[in-house]
Parts: sequence; C-alpha cells; structure tokens
Amino acid sequence: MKRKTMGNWEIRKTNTSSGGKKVVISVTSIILGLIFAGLFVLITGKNPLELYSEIFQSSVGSIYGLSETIVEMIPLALCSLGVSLAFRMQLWNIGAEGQFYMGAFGATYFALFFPSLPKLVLLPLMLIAGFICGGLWSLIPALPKAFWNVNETISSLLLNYVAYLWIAYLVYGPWKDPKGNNFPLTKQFSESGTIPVFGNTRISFAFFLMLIIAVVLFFILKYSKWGYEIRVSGSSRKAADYAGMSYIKNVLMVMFLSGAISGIAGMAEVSGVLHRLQQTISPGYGYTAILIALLARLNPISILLVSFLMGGLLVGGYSLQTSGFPSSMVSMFQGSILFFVLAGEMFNNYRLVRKKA
Amino acid sequence: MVEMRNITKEFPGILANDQVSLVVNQGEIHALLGENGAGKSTLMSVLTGLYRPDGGEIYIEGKNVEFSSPKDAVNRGIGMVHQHFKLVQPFTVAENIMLSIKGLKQIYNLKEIQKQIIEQSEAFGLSIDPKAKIWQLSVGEQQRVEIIKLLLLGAKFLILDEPTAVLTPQEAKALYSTLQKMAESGKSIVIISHKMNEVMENTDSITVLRDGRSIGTVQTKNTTEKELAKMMVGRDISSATAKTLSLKTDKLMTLANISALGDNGLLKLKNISMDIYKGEILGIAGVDGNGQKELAETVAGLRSAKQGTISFCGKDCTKSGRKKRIDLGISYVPEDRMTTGLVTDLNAHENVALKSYRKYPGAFISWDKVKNDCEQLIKKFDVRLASMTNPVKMMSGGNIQKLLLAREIDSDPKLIIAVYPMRGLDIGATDYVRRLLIGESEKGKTVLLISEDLEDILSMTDRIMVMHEGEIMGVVKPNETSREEIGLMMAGKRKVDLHEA
Amino acid sequence: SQSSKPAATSDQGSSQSATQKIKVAFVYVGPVGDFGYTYAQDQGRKYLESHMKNVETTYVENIPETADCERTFTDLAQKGYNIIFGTSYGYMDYMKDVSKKFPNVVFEHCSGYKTTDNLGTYFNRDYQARYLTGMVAGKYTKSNILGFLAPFGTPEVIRNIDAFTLGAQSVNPKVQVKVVWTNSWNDPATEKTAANSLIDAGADVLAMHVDSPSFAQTAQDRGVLAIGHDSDMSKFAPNSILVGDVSNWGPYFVQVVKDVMNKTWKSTQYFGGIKDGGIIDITPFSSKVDKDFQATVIAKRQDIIDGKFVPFTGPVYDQNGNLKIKDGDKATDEMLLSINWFVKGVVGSIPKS
Amino acid sequence: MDLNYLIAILASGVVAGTPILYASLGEVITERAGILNLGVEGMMLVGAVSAFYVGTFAQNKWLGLLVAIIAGGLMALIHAVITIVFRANQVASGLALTIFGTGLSAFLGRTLVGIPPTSTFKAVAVPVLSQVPIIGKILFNQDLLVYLSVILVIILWFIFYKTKAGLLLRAAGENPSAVDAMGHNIFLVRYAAVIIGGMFAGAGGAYLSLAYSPSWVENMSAGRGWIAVALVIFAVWDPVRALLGAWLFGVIASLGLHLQALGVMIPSYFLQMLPYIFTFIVLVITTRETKTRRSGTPAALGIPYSREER
Ligand SMILES: Nc1ncnc2c1ncn2[C@@H]1O[C@H](COP(=O)(O)OP(=O)(O)OP(=O)(O)O)[C@@H](O)[C@H]1O
Ligand SMILES: Nc1ncnc2c1ncn2[C@@H]1O[C@H](COP(=O)(O)OP(=O)(O)OP(=O)(O)O)[C@@H](O)[C@H]1O
Ligand SMILES: [Mg+2]
Ligand SMILES: [Mg+2]
Repeated sequence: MKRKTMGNWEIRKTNTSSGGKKVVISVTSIILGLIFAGLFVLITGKNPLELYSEIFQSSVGSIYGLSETIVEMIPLALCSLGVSLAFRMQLWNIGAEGQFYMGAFGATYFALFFPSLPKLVLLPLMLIAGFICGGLWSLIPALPKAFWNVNETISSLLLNYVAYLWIAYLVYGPWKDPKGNNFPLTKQFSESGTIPVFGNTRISFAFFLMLIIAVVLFFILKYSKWGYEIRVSGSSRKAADYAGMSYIKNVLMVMFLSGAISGIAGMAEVSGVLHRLQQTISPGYGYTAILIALLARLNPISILLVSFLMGGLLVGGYSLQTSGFPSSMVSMFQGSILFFVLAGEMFNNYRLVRKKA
Repeated sequence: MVEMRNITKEFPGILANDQVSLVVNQGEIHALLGENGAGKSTLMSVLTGLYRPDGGEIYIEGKNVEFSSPKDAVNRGIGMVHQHFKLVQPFTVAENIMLSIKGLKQIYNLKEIQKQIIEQSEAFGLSIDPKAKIWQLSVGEQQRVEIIKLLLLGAKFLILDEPTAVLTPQEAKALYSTLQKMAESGKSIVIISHKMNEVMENTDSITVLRDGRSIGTVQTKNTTEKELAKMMVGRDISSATAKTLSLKTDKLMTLANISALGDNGLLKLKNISMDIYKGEILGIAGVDGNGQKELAETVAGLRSAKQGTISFCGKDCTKSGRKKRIDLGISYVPEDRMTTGLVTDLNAHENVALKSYRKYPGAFISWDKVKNDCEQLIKKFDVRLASMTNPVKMMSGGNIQKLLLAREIDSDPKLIIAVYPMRGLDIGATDYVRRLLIGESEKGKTVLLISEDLEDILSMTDRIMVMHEGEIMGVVKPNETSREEIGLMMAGKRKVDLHEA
Repeated sequence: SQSSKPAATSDQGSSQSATQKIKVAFVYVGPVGDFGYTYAQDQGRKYLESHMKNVETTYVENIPETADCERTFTDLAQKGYNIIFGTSYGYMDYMKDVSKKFPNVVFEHCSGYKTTDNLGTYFNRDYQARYLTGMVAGKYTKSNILGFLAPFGTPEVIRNIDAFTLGAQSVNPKVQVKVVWTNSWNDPATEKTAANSLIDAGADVLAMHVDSPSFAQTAQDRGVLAIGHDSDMSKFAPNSILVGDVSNWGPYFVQVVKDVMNKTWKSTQYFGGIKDGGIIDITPFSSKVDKDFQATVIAKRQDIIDGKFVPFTGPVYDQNGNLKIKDGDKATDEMLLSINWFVKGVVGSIPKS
Repeated sequence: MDLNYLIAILASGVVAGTPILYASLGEVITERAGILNLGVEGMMLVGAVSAFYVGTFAQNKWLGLLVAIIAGGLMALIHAVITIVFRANQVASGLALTIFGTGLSAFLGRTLVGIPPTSTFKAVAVPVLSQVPIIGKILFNQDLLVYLSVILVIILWFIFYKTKAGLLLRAAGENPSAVDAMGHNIFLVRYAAVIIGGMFAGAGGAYLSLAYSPSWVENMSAGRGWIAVALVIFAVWDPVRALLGAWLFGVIASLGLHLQALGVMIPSYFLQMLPYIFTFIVLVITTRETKTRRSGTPAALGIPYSREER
C-alpha cells in the first residue's frame, strides 16, 4: 500500500478549536520561529539566547520598556481595528497608512491654526478632523468600489503614496514652521493641542480611545444588526441583496469608518506623541496593522493582544540594534516568527490523527 | 468490478460513512439511494480519491487500491460528475474538456479538439457547442460537458451525483438513454438520485444508505418503490398528499405590463400582466431560462422592472426594493440556495437571522432568541445537521434546502415564492415540502411555485401559468389540462387565459 | 528612576577613563548601506574605532524620526553609552528631551540648531567644497546647463545647490543650474530617470545631493560629465566624474571622544570647514580637468582655508533678482543653516511656506 | 516640448517600467494559479542583491541574473509552503515575506556597499529596427533585458492561451477542484506558479541592480514591488496588458521628472503623485469597461485549496 511520508498520521479537520489549544499552538509556533530565527543569529556569530532575552528585557522587562511597548501598540491597534472592520466585509483596505497620514493632516490643521482654543475644544476638534479626513480618504477607493466594483486593494494602496507626498508637500511648503530654520517640520502644537500622557511615560490618553473603540467594535460586530449585515455582505453580496441589505451603503459606511479609525490613529500620534506634523510620522504602522488584523482573525479584542505583542516585537527589534544586532537581522527575525505563526494557524482547525487501520 | 469494503469516513462531528460496502458490476447501472445526508456523496467522493477514508478498502477488478488523490482514481478509470459541477466558469466548453483529455499535447490544436469534441459528444447524443462559455450554458448543458469530460478522460466507471435534479424531464430522459448506451458499451455507472420512478425505470441494481450505513443492495426488478422508501427512511411513507382545488377571487398581487432585463442586459420579461390570488398555489411552468427566475426576482423585489407596475394588497409597490417587499410579507426561496438564499460560511442560526434580524428592537440582535428560534425551527422542520455552530456549507444539500424553506415559511409571509423548491430533496423531504406548501396555502398563504417538474406542478397547484421566452403563453387549470398541452405551451404555443376568457 | 543606573555607570566611565572603555553610539536615519550620507557618517565611526584605543562603538540604522527614535536614544543612554551621535535633523527635539534626562551622557547632533548642556551640534561647511566643485562644473559645461538632482528642500540641500551655482557662475557667468527633485534620499532607479531627464533637457554636467552614484553611471552611459558627492565616486564612472566633495567625519568624532575623556568637552555648535582637518574637502581631480584649471581651483581652496575668500559673499541675488546679500557682505552661519531660497541662475522651485 | 524630448521621455519610461514589468508578470502568473503573493517587494530585493553579488564577483551579468532568478524562486517557495501546505492567509504570508526579504537582502548586501559593478547590461541598438524613426529610439535602443521582457510577454501570452500548461494554470486560479478532479496535480501547478512568479520578481530585482542602476543599495526597489502587485489588477491578469501598464507607469513617472527638468513650476510632490493618481483613474475606467465581461479576478484567488473542504 502506498503511504504518505507522514506514515500512519494524517491531518484532519476539526470542528472547533478550544482556547487552550490555540494558546498552545501560538506558543509553539513562536518558539519554533525563535529557534529558526536563532539559526540566522548563529550565522552572525552571536548568541541567540542573548537576543531573545534582549527582546524580552527591552519590551516588557522594565516599566520603561513596557510603557514604550504600549506607545507602539496604540497606533498599531487603532489602524488594525480600522482595517479589520473593512476586512470583515471582505473589503481589502490596505490604505491604512495613507488614512493614518490624512488623519494626522486633519488634526494638525486645527492644532496649527487654532492653537489657542481651550484643550477641551481643540482636542475634540482635532479628533473629529482626524476621523473625518481618514474616513474621506478611505471613501475615495470606496466609491468606485461600491458603484463599479473597482478593486479597492490597489486603489487604497496607491493612495498611500499620494497621502505621503501630500504631507511632504505641506511640511516642506505651506505648513513649515517659519521659525524652524527651514527644517521640514510644522510648529510644535500648543499645550491645548496635545493629548495628556500618563505620568512621565509617553503613553497618551489615546490609550483609552483605543480601548473604547475596540470594545465598541467588538459589540457592533458581534451583536448589532449592522455588524451582522457586514458579516453577511462580506460572505456573499447576493445573500445581502436577498436579505434586503444595501450593499452600496454598507461598503461606503464600512470603508469610511475603517479609514476614520486609522485617521484617529494618525491624530493620536501627532497630538499624543510627536506634537507636530513631519514628513515621516509612521514607520509603517498601517502595513503592520494588516498583519495584526489577520493574525488576530479580525477579532477586536485579539487585535489588542496581538498589537501589544507586535509592539513589543518592534520595541525589542529597535533595542536589538542597540545591542549590536544589525537592523537587517531584526527584519529577518520578525519575518521568520511570522512565518511560523502563520503556518501554525492551520493546526487550530486541523489536528494530527493516527489513521485507523 | 468495483468493490468498496467497510468504508468509514468521519467529518467533524459526524460519521458520514460507517463501514459501508458496495459492489458494482461491469456494464450495470447501479443506483445509490438514501435520504439527504445519508452519506452518498461522501462515499462516492472516497471512490474518486477526493476524500481519504478513515477505514476500509477499495478493490478494482479484484486489486486492492489506495487513492491518495483524484489522479490515482482517474488513472484507474474512475470519473465522477459531482453534485456541484467542477467546471471553470469563464472557460469555453472546449477548454473545460481539454482539462480531462488524456495525453493532451503541450501545444494543442484547438480546431482539432473542437472537432473531436463534437464527434465524441454526438456519438452519445450529447450535442454541445465547444466554443460556448460555460456561464452561458444552462445547467443541463453544463452537465453534458461534465459527462463528455468523463468520456474523454477514458472513464470506465462513471459516477453521477444527482444528475437529474437539475434537468427538465426531457433532458433527464435523454441522459438516461445516454447512460444506457454507455452501459451497453461496457461501462459501469453509479447514479445517485432521489427520483424513485427514474431509478425504477433505468437502473439494474440499487444500494440504499441510511445515516451513513448501508441498508442493503437489491436488484431493481425485484423491488418496489414502496420497499425502497421504507429502506431509506426506516418506516412506511404515506402516499403523496392530494391537493383540493379551488379558484380564489381575492387579488393579492397584480403585475401590469412588466418588463425586465436579465443579468446579461437582454430583455427577459416581456410585458407580463398577471394576477396572483390570495390563498392559491400558482404554478409557473416552463423550460429553465424562459424568464422564470427573472419573474421571481421581480416579484421578490430583487430586480427592478423596466416598465410596468406592481401592486400588492391593492397598494402600488413597483418602486419598493427588497427590504420593503420583505416587510410586505413576500418570502422568497431562490433557485440558488448556496449563494443567494443562504450564507454558507455562516452557521445555521446566523442564517436563520437573515430573515428575522430586523425584527429586534434597537440596534442589536438578540442572539439567544435567534438560537432559540433556530433550534425550534430545526426541530419543527426536521433539519439534520451535525452542529448549529458549523457553517451551513458543511450540511448536506437536502438539509440546506430544508433550512432555507423553514426560515422562509416560518416568517409568516403572505406570499411565498418558491423556485425549484424540491430540487435535490429526498423522497421524505420532497413529500414534506409538498405538504408544507399545500398546508400553507390552506392556511390562506399564497404560493408562487416555479418548477420544471410537471408532476409537481400538476399535483400541487390551483392554476398553472406557462412561460416561454419571457412571455405568458397562457394559464390553465390542472384538472382541465394535460401534460401534452402544457408541453406545447412550454414550446411556445399560446392559449387563451382562463380568467379573462 | 530610569536614569539612575546608567548615570552611575557613566559616572564611573568618565572617572576611570584611562582603564575603562568609552562607549560611543551612532544613530542613523538611513541604512549604512546607502553609500551616501549615512555611509559617510559610518565611515567616520570606523575611523574613530581604528584611531583610538579604549573606544567601543556601535551603531543603529534605519531609525525613523518618529516616536521610535526617542526610545532608541533613551535605550542607548540606559545601556551605558557615554557619547551618542545622532545624525539626522529630525532627531533634534527628541535628542534635546533625552539629553535632559541623562545629564551625564554626551549627545552630539548633526545639522540641528538646538543645544543643551550636554547636547552639542556639529556640521560641516559643505558649501565650501560645493563652491569648488561648482567651479569645475561651470568650466566644463558646453551647453551652460548643469543638472542637479536634489532629494528634499532642506536648508542643507538648498545651500549646496546655491554654493554649487555660485561656484559655477564664478568661472562661467552664463551657466544655469536645473534642479530635479526626487523626493527621496535613496532611490537609485528614480535618480537614474531624473538624471536622464536633466541630460535630455540639455544638461552636460550633473551633480546631486542624494545618496547613490546612480546619476554618475547614467552620465557616463550618456557621455556627459558628473560631479561626485559625499564619497569618492570616481570608480563608478571614471570617464565622467571630474571631481567631488567628500565628507570625513572621523577626525571630528575622535576630537569629541578625546574631549570627553579629558573632561574638556563642552556643548558647542561646531561648523567645521576645509581648514578643519578635512571634515569637508574635495577629491582628487580626474585627469580630464586640465592642470591649469586644477591649480585655479586649488588656489581658491587655499583662499577659503586662509579665510581670504568666503563663498556667499555679496552681492548675491535670489532667483527673482532680489538682493539677498549686499555687496561685500558675507552670509552669516545662521542664514546658511536655514537658507530657503535659490540664487539667481537656478531653475527649479522650492515650495513656499 | 519638442519631439525629441518626448521620445526621450518615452524611452526612459520604458526602462523605468521594465523592473515593474518583470515583477508584474511574475505576479500575474502567481495570481492566475489562485495564489496572492504580496511578497514581491521582498523577492525583488533579494533578487537585486544576489544578482549584484554574483554578477559583480563572477564578473558575469548573466550568471548574476540566473542567481537572482533562483533566489526569487526560493523566496517564493517559502510563501508556497506556507500558503499551499499550511493554507495560511496569503495576504499575511506575503507581508511577512516582504519584511523577511527586506532584512535578508540588507544582510546579504552588507559587504557590497560602495562596490562598483563589473558587468552590467548596457543599451544595445537593434540593427535596422533602431533606425526606424521615433519607435526605433524608444524601443530598439535599450538593454537586452528590455528586449527579453518583451519576448517573455509574447511567450507568456502564448503559454497562457495556447498551451496545456497555460490552461491548467488559468483553471487552477478559477476552480482548483476542477483541476484536481480531472487528475492533475493542483498542488504542483500552484507550487510551480508561485515559484516561477518569484523567479520573475527576482529578475525584476536583477534588472534594478545590473541594468537600471547598476549598484547595490539597501531597499533599492523603493516600493516598485507594490506597484507591480497593483498593476496586476490593472492588467486584468493578462501579460500583454501588464506590459502596457508597466510602461504606462514608467512613462508617467518619467514624465513627472522630465517636466521638472523643463522648469515647470508645479511642486514636485504633485508631479510625483501623477503615476499613482493616473493608475487609479485608469483602473476605474478599465474596470467600468470590463464590468460586463466575465473575465476578471481569478475566482479562487486567495482561497486556500483543500480537497475535503466544502
Ligand atoms: N466536506 C465535508 N465537511 C464536513 N462535513 C461534511 C462534508 N461532506 C459531507 N459532510 C457531512 O457528511 C454527511 C453526509 O453528507 P453527504 O453529502 O455525503 O450526503 P448525501 O447523502 O450526499 O446527501 P444529499 O442527498 O443531501 O446530497 C452530512 O451530514 C454532511 O453534512
Ligand atoms: N486535501 C489536501 N489538502 C491540502 N494539501 C493536500 C491535500 N492532499 C494532499 N495534499 C498535499 O499536496 C501535495 C500533493 O498532493 P498529491 O496527493 O497530489 O501528491 P502525490 O499523490 O504524491 O502526487 P502524484 O499523485 O502526482 O504522485 C502533497 O504535499 C500533499 O501532502
Ligand atoms: Mg449528496
Ligand atoms: Mg497523487
């Protein structure tokens, strides 16, 4: 009898996956990823164990590290919540990066031109501006998608470049701080244009915003009629029409909100962390957010958790360099871990069983 | 010639085949019977190498074989027409068939192949245009393509999974004569079907499955429909419910001069005027593709009329969309269950909510209530499923249909549009649906029954409307007409409307 | 609380400097593999390492000027680095903040203008070399059109374009400098297309302020001339490169470390020129530059060293003909470090604020 | 703007489009088989660095190209294993591949910085054809890899629509279970497509480091891999349209820079937005045109295939 290499074992699909099993699988995948990445480290003649402990130490091993991980987590989680909403409806919005920039743009407008408004007026204004600008930017690919079924993946991606160049134009041109020695930076935001932070950390109160949005999204998706419409529309447009749901309206609303949440992330970054607009305000949060959303299987609460882990990995990654590991090693390291985590996902839905004789 | 011994196959939460054995001899047509979800498709998928069994053995011409992929099965001469066709929609017929041509040259000669296809297909009376795109074909034609594929694949052993469920009576007849020819030429055929009369007329032997187990194999000539039915469901089946005819006079819905476009932008409904009366079952007969689907969608509010007016309970509703029509009490069981009527990635109760979710006050859905409703619905309509939390795509075809019907009927509608509602259902379920629809009409509900099965149309309806190329050929009463008359009308002959006359 | 531990180590570090290694860290915005700005800074780091005992260096690259860089500086300070160099203007405010938290660590910021007690700035008078290479370009153009590839409109880039133009005009008053912005520090492929666009528009000598030698290869392929930048690029286009400027940060780094070791370091705004040990200079000439003209340029260089000549000496007019530097006046350092206008003869636009 | 300047814009547009064309063709092949690979950027970078490495040290550009092709294929193999065997989310796996490839290329290229190339692809005029007015200068005075890319487009077109391999490939992306049921090894088809797709991306990288701008600098693809992925949709998964799309993109990018060189007073930021905005607009227009046609996205794109899955 012809047998597969796996011998008497085969992969069998299972019904559901228990929480405990998921944890075991995730942990195993991460460990395998670490071992694999460790091989690269060995090539450079360094000790992988040193690298692991460095990542751990710097990301969660101290109060400062922990706080920095959370600083990193906020924009990641917000963008990820944004894209996950669109993904739920199978709208592949990969324009979070651009929406983040446009949100920052909207917020900066009010911070620069109405700096003396009281904090309680200015901050909400900036928040709304970030929300609307991010949302409108996302509507640009949403409209042709809704009406002519133009692929939103590519159009949202293309707009990222446009948003980036637009911000570059502003900070090199009209919005440049006239007293800033002509450096491409805007004026620093006034005190009332900045989000307060916790103690002497850099964690801004946008942390609460992130939590609230995650929880609200969780309930919307799980229990609301609209969340249900999103799920149905995502699975089958025909079924959505059949049930009397307006597909076009839902595409527009979902994409708007999706972009708007990334816009809030941009607002939170300029107002809570950077305190000004500059050319580069994101080291690719919008792209990492896509990975996070997928790893978290679009569940808002899992997104918080995965964002925290990814934030830690990023913080640890920068820190690795300060311990002498080249930055290329850090990317390879992150890539390897992701490979294993992704491959390991399968075992959530499958199990290895011994074939019956 | 082909023997399966003690095949066992388990899916999450369900033992689809439990120690099933089956012997099929050369040159015979063997039927596989069983209720929905009995495990017929699963058993055959094991035989084609698509599913790997958890236990059991397969012997072909006495040799023990193990299939690790369909390729192995194909190499052994086994070919299958699946319940859901395995065709590449945007490809032409020829391109699809080329996928199965053994030893197709890397750089092929399309002209040559097209000729070959025409020759081969005509030999078995299966004419087809090799240049047509699959999506342009009717289901019957698509099935022909599938069969031609198997022939060119060199299959000696053919499996057809519910081939006649989607065919008109004429097409079914043609199919069986093709199969006879093939059997005579030495091929073995396994056919899965729920239509007892067909099975009795056209097969040599029959194996019955129930709940994943084999109940036994009988020679067709030695058995009766009744006996088979008992084997299938484990109890006697009462004969079909009769329908008491009555002509109703209260208008429920009126279509005046309705025209509508089809998906391809061509006029599919041409100036249709009709009345639907409260409490009647109005049957729509016609060859598939003559505007029935468009009519159903126009009534359901999924397709907007290009011209004309529609009124429901005396109020104009021409412009109201699907949501409005649902609120008016129009239920719709579409032909296309898998992508329109249900969301197959979602589970049973989430699908039940598709109809009812709006009725919950406020912005939220009470899922506990939905689950509760769903459980009752499943009980009430005897839907069998492994688990309520599995996506419905894992359910068997028959049970999927039951769930859909259950949901649509349970919403207490005024009008039920049912398109091919019995397609793919086992005898028990068919009987059940029949009763259900007749019962609903007796309760005062109105039913618009669209079917290609004249048997159903004649036995269940109060009036029959025949469609041809988007026009109404006439309306007849079932007790005052004949199959022949309807057949002629389906072919385009007009008859004076019995209400207007 | 965060600063207590590293503060202790660096205290020890400076008191026992003779025996204990001094740790120096460099933070780069780009990759050391850019073969441009960051590469040049990193060459300086290597120079430092090879020229001084008891010095241990490290670098971190690709650190964006976002929230991430503040953490990197903090992290390095916490890990006990005694001197931290940050090489991009965008680090300015973050370095300022971190320097206040770690008063015992010395910070050096390249190209900025903000200082604290333990944060100094450094930069080189790149325009001096630019003026000289501009002279060569002006001499060897036949079309009187020079092409300049520029990444972004920062004062540094604008200053270099202006100095280059002034140098070219000093030997050839008819010369024009066309500017094409690539909006990227490091995109060799776009730079090639940009270089082509300049050649197609008539430029026959190219210069640039981006990172890669792509433009020089293009120049060579198209048979026009080129002026190098940041490092000696002649091996990439031996037939085209006439001369180039070259930054040599190493000696400055050595000086800073020595000062720190001797406890003589003070926060200053260092702005070194050709005379300061080659922190900026020009490369050897290609054989295409004739000996007499080489001598002219070298004489000018000597004048600059001796302070007899200062580029940006008035009258200097901007693009629109406005007098920016009066006759006989010299540009102040402040003006040079924040310059935002092109001199007359430059064809190109800077977005206006 | 005179005619010669226009010709120059077009000619350098073709060069600018060529690396994108290679990568796009690769992605067309991959996606035709039903697998989405967003790791193009990473594969291009690894291709670029290995091409430069080998091409320079072996002083043989062809060897460099070959190694880049192999390297691209190996990178794609990672994606294939993860998405075909482990049925992982293809979007996520592709993103991870880009992260990994960016790091790996930088790692491999550490020693290559500042080294001049020793063997590069230079423009070679095609006899006779290059003398044809206008077209000659635009198309027939380019380097060999430009010609090769055009030839590959024609070959791919032929394979796609005239051969069994192409038939299987296209079917694999539309309905893998149909291919499987007919006894073809669907997994083999998908593996092959993903790996060959990676090879093309590797070649696109080699074009950057050996022909377009012969050198190695980190991240030298500068987002071109993403544009290549975007253009696949624009190309409706057709090699010939991929060529048009890539060239169009290249020409518009070149136009923006050339307008600057002419002294046009539009801020460069806006000129640089042109290719992105233009692609967006053309995408909308073409989608509206092809709306009624059934051909479009491969129906099974992005969906892992598993036999026992319904
Ligand atoms: N791929 C699958 N994954 C999970 N469950 C499955 C799968 N295929 C079949 N099943 C389950 O196995 C059982 C048998 O299904 P099967 O399709 O073989 O029934 P059937 O006899 O063909 O029914 P029908 O007449 O409705 O087509 C059903 O309960 C079905 O839900
Ligand atoms: N149902 C399945 N889903 C996903 N992957 C599968 C499935 N079945 C097999 N594979 C994997 O796909 C690859 C090819 O499968 P296949 O069964 O066609 O291989 P094979 O039988 O060795 O090939 P061949 O029949 O061409 O000799 C193998 O690596 C196998 O593990
Ligand atoms: Mg079945
Ligand atoms: Mg096999």
